[in-house]
Amino acid sequence: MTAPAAERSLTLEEVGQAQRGSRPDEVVIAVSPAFADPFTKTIVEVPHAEVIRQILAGIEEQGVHARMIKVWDTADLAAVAHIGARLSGSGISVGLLSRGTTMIHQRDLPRLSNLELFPQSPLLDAEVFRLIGSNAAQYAKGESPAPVPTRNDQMARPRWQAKAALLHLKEYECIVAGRRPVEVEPVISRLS
Amino acid sequence: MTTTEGRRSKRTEILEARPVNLDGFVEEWPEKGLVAMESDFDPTPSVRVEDGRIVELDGRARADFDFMDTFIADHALDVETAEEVNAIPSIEIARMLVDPRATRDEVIAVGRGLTPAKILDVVKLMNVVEIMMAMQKMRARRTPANQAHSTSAKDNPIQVAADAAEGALRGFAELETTLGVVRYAPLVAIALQVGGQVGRGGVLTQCALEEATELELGMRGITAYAETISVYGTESVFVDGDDTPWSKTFLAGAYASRGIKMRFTSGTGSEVQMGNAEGRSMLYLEIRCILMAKGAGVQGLQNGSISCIGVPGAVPGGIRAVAAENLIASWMDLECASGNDQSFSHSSMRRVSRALPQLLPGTDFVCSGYSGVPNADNMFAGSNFDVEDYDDWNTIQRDLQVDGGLRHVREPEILQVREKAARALQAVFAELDLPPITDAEVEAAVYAHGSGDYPDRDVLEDLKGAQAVMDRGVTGLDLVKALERTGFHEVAENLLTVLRQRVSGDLLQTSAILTDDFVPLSAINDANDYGGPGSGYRLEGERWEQLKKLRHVTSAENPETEVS
Amino acid sequence: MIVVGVDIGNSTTEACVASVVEGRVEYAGTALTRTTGVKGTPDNTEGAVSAVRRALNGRTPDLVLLNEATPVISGLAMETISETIITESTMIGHNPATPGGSGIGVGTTVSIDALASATGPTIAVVPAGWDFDDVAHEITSSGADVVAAVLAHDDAVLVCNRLRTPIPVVDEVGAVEKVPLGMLAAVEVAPPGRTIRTLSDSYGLASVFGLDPDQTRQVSPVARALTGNRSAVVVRTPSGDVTDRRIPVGTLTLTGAGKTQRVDVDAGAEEIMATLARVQPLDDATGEPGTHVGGMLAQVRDTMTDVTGQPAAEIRIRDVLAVDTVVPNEVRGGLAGEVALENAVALAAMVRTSRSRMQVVADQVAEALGCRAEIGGIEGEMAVRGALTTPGTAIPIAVLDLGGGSTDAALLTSEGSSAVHVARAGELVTKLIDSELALDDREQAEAVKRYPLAKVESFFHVRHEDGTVQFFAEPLPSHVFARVVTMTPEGPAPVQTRHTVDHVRRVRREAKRKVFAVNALRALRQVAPQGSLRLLDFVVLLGGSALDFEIPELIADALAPHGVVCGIGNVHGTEGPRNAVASGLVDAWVSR
Amino acid sequence: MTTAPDLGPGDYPLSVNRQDLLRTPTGKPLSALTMDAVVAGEITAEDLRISAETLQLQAALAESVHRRQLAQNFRRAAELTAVPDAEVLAMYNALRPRASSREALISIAENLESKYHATVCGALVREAAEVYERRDLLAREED
Repeated sequence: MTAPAAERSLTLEEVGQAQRGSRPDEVVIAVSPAFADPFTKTIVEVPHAEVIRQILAGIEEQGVHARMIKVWDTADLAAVAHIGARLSGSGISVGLLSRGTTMIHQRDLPRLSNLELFPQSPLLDAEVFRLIGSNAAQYAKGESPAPVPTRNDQMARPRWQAKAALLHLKEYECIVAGRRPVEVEPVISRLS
Repeated sequence: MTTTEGRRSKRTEILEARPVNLDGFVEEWPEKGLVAMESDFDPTPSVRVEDGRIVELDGRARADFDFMDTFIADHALDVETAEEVNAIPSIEIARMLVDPRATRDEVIAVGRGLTPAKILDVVKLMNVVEIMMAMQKMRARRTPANQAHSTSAKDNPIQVAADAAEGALRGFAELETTLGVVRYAPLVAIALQVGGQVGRGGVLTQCALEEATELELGMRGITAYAETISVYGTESVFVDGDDTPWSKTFLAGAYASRGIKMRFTSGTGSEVQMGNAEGRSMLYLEIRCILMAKGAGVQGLQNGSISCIGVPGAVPGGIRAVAAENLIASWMDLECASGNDQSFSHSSMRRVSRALPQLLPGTDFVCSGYSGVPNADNMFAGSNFDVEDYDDWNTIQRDLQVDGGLRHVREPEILQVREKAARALQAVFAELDLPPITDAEVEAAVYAHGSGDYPDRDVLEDLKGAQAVMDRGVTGLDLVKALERTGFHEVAENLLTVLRQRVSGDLLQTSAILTDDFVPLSAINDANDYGGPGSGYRLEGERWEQLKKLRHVTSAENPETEVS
Repeated sequence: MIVVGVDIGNSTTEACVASVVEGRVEYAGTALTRTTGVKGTPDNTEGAVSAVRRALNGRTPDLVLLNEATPVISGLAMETISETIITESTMIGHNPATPGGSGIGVGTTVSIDALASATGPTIAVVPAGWDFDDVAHEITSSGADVVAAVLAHDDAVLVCNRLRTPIPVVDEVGAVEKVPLGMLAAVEVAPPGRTIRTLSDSYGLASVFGLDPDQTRQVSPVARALTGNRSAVVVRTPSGDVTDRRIPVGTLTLTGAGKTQRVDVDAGAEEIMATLARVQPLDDATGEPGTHVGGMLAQVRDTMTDVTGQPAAEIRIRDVLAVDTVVPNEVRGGLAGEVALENAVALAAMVRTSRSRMQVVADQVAEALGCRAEIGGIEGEMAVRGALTTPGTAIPIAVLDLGGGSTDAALLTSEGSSAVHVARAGELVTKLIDSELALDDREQAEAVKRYPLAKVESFFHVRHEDGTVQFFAEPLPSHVFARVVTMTPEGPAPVQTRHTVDHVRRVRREAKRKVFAVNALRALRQVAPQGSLRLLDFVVLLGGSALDFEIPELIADALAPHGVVCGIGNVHGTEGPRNAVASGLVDAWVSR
Repeated sequence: MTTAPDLGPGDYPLSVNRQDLLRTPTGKPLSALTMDAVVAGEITAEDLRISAETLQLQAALAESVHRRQLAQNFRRAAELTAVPDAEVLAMYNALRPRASSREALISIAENLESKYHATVCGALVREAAEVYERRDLLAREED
């Protein structure tokens, strides 16, 4: 009786140079250069459309507003997330790499620190992305969410370490040095 | 007939289900450094000396040197011989490495002046069997050894003590621990030291932590050596790790100044993993690490890809490159703790084949962390081998007549040292006013497998106790006193003897370990003298008799019984 | 000569070194260590010796004086005595953080995939696995008159935002498949910051479901259970109900003053303590075998047998302290992990024996230190003597020693002295905090007990529980961001709770008041002349808990109406509330 | 400080073959470090440290087996025996990339050279200052 998971596509339409937000109730989602184009899914093939849809849903469910930016001149997760946090009206951001590695960041934190880090991209599924969005929104509201449970798998190394390195290298290829972050409108279309 | 689309053969289904297909494999991408050791993008060897200074290294002029080039040129290479030895054809040097008639000293003398690209050029000529041949000769210490990880998923000190004792008894020369909750470190480091000295007097221990705490525990004599001092092969990755060759060199001096044995850590794949390989092959960059370590004057190196093993493991020829990096560390006259210390494959066959290039020729430490606890308790994120592989390891040693540093020990002896370790720790904790260890915990320690088999500790009290150890300035000497006062005289003597070694500095020399008689055994008094068949370290005599023993061997005298 | 007074307490052993020259005492150092073994048993030697060694700091002792410590063991048990049960899935009242829409919707429950055939006002029931976009689409396109929805996932706002007309939606209903279908039901959601009005009111329910007076009486527990929620679902089933029943947890038999009284533990703390007062002084207490209480008391007795060698039959429980508390427990029959605050009774019991083995300790200490060691006196009297060195005190004086294992009261008048021990305190407070806040983490509960609270409002400032703000130059660690924290000496430590600072503070203070203040009054009454607190002039607080940041104030507040001067001891004007017994031993020896 | 006697591989291990040369920083011979002495409280943690002289001996040994860099490390270590733990760690942290200005590094070198007579270590720090400047690894204004 469960409805089959629908297939969706994601396009990020550029709106203009990213500005610092003023709404205290917004969370910025900051993605890396290759996110949604040319890559379309995470290391374990969760479609980027679903990743963004779930994070947005997690934020919306908490009654918080979301804004999305694409960072062009770095593919370092901490840097991507921190840029997002500094542009965020609440100071809270969710930073994402194309392979799925995710971080919740806050404006006043040192760049290399974070609120929550999900380093093992192979273990992140739609449900986790929803929780990440929800937690980011709760931080923005000044609430104290329980951290999203992190998972661990010792055998992730033999299976995913090299693919992660490859994806990382590909992502670096997409860096446009000197290009400022751009505000984007996520357009999610249903294919089936 | 035509095949039906989507239908698979039963054989394919069976092959698909094999564990090896859970491992990840990728194509090479040499432009980005995702390649083991054969890359068109690695530099061509070259060296030029002017006024006693290297002014060109592997095609780069001094003005263009990054800090790795500078450090290697100024500290690692012998300027006097550089131009001469680099002119020797690579094939000649490769042959010297393999030829038993060229002595270790001769090959090392040539190696002292070689540039990174030249070294790479030499080993590229060698297949994996030749690499093993060379390793057999180039290993610094004549007698091979092994190292264990002794950790606990719950940071339970009693577990660490009992497993350290068992590990030491089974033959590990070094024991390494680390923590889930870092604040637990003082208690776990004490447990490792006490347990280790119960299992076999003279075993050396270390606790992997951030530099300041690790150094402090070492300075106090609670641990005996240090190993997790990471170095990297490109300037950018080195800087990302918040260090430089100079800061690490200074740190090496700091450890030696406190009488603490220390080795660096590096490995293929770390730079490409961090996205900054600068277009060089994994092995080329690792050679730069090895030369950097040599230039720093550190006695040894832990390499063999270590925590990045999934990267070379996924590219063609990657495990050959890993074997080569161990060989080069030995060739550069460094102690080599040769990896095999991280979860590597879902396939048991691959796990073993990955270890053969170190196990067969022997290295200073075949594993720089064989898990002396179940992998679920391994706080280094799992090793290539764990306690459940003990019998397999012993059998492989016996089959091939090679010494991998371990031996089969009968259960009563194991239970006895586990109990003694737990009792000794119980006494030390009571004496030092630390949270008590109950008899039930001691009992659990004797028969346990993993952390789940122990009663839970009062973590809050333990952390207070751990803080008290730091605040009160408890030292290794206090442990000696506590052991002596509580009747563990022999263990106290063992520990005192290990501490006394610090005064002599003998353990600071290359590849040093302590024998059962507390004699320092290093590349000076146990220098590898391999010179072809019949020479060098041979598994024979009393040691071979030890390794013939397994858990179940049918008696020849009375085939209805077993000997063990 | 060098004289060392040693106080072996339940959890700590204190030593106090004095040099005595011609009757003049000069104090020269103190030390504190963990008591080894149960107080009053030979195991104490180790801790005593190490405390003495540390206090001596290299000096050679001539005489060690030990207190006449009697073994004290305490036990702790907590019994939940009420239980809320939902039958036939009549209601959902778990208060999800983000319900959708607002208002009330009344209709028939229909599964989301059967909406097309639904008639009349309908409540959509959505199982797990349904995507929020699909749910919204299905509700909009089915043509059914959907007036409310009940969802398995945390999707209420999402679904609501995607409907043309918002409807009340309750989400995060884990066992949504157990919602009876085809039944009349009501879903109510209040606007943010409000609570529901209709379903939490008996007549509201009666109006919604058209109930007669008998039926209304029957559903009143449902209304009560939903009071204070922001959202709720009530399903009308033939015999569904919410019941709140008492759980019989056994009886406690108290013997003393020539009487034996029995009291049901589920009668609550007040009843237990009143019964206890009637049999004071208590000779023994037993619990009904097979119950938790019985088990706890038996275990205390067994432990005492082990350490003293005294047969179990001779061990007597000499005090019991009962405290009422509430425990958040999952409701049986709930569909969404509903939690009800159930009543519970926490019980502490204390055993002492007359058979002290301090002589053995004294002999062993003498041997280990190579000097004389003797037993110097009863600890209560020594404590009073030590307390009297607090500047500004005079006879008659009462002391309250707030130790880790028991609260001891003693009185010294010109006619003599008397002393009493009552059951343990500190640990009970930790337990109450742990369970009332549902922390399930003793470390955090202990921190809540010991340190003031604050809320981390940004990386650079916290708001303390008293409302003051403190700024930091260095950013605070990220794991405390936006959290309620305890201000420990190592910095802020997070408390894993969704409650506010105010709530946590209230729970903490109430737990301390219930245990310490109540216990203090009880103990003092037992030593006070004619049992009257008004006849006490000075009360001096001693022991580890006297160092707590608010317990002395809570006790002083409780004593104030009785006209008693109460303050924290300051032994010798320098030691604070510590070392009273140890230095009292030395003083007593000198004056002898 | 190169007063070390001529040592060769045959002298190793010093703790076995050349106990006559070994002294603790407090001047005790190795043979004084007995359990009886420990129990009697005659041994302190300071007695279990390595002395600068011993490190020079080990340097000579390393040199005798052609380990030039290892010997140099022991010489730096001999110099650092005089530097307190906290100061050693502070110097290490100052050598991290972008942690110090050129002036700060030079003053560390000067301090090593003048206060501790640590010329080999001083030279290492000076060299670092030079390389860091060239490779843009000195502390930046905005950091």
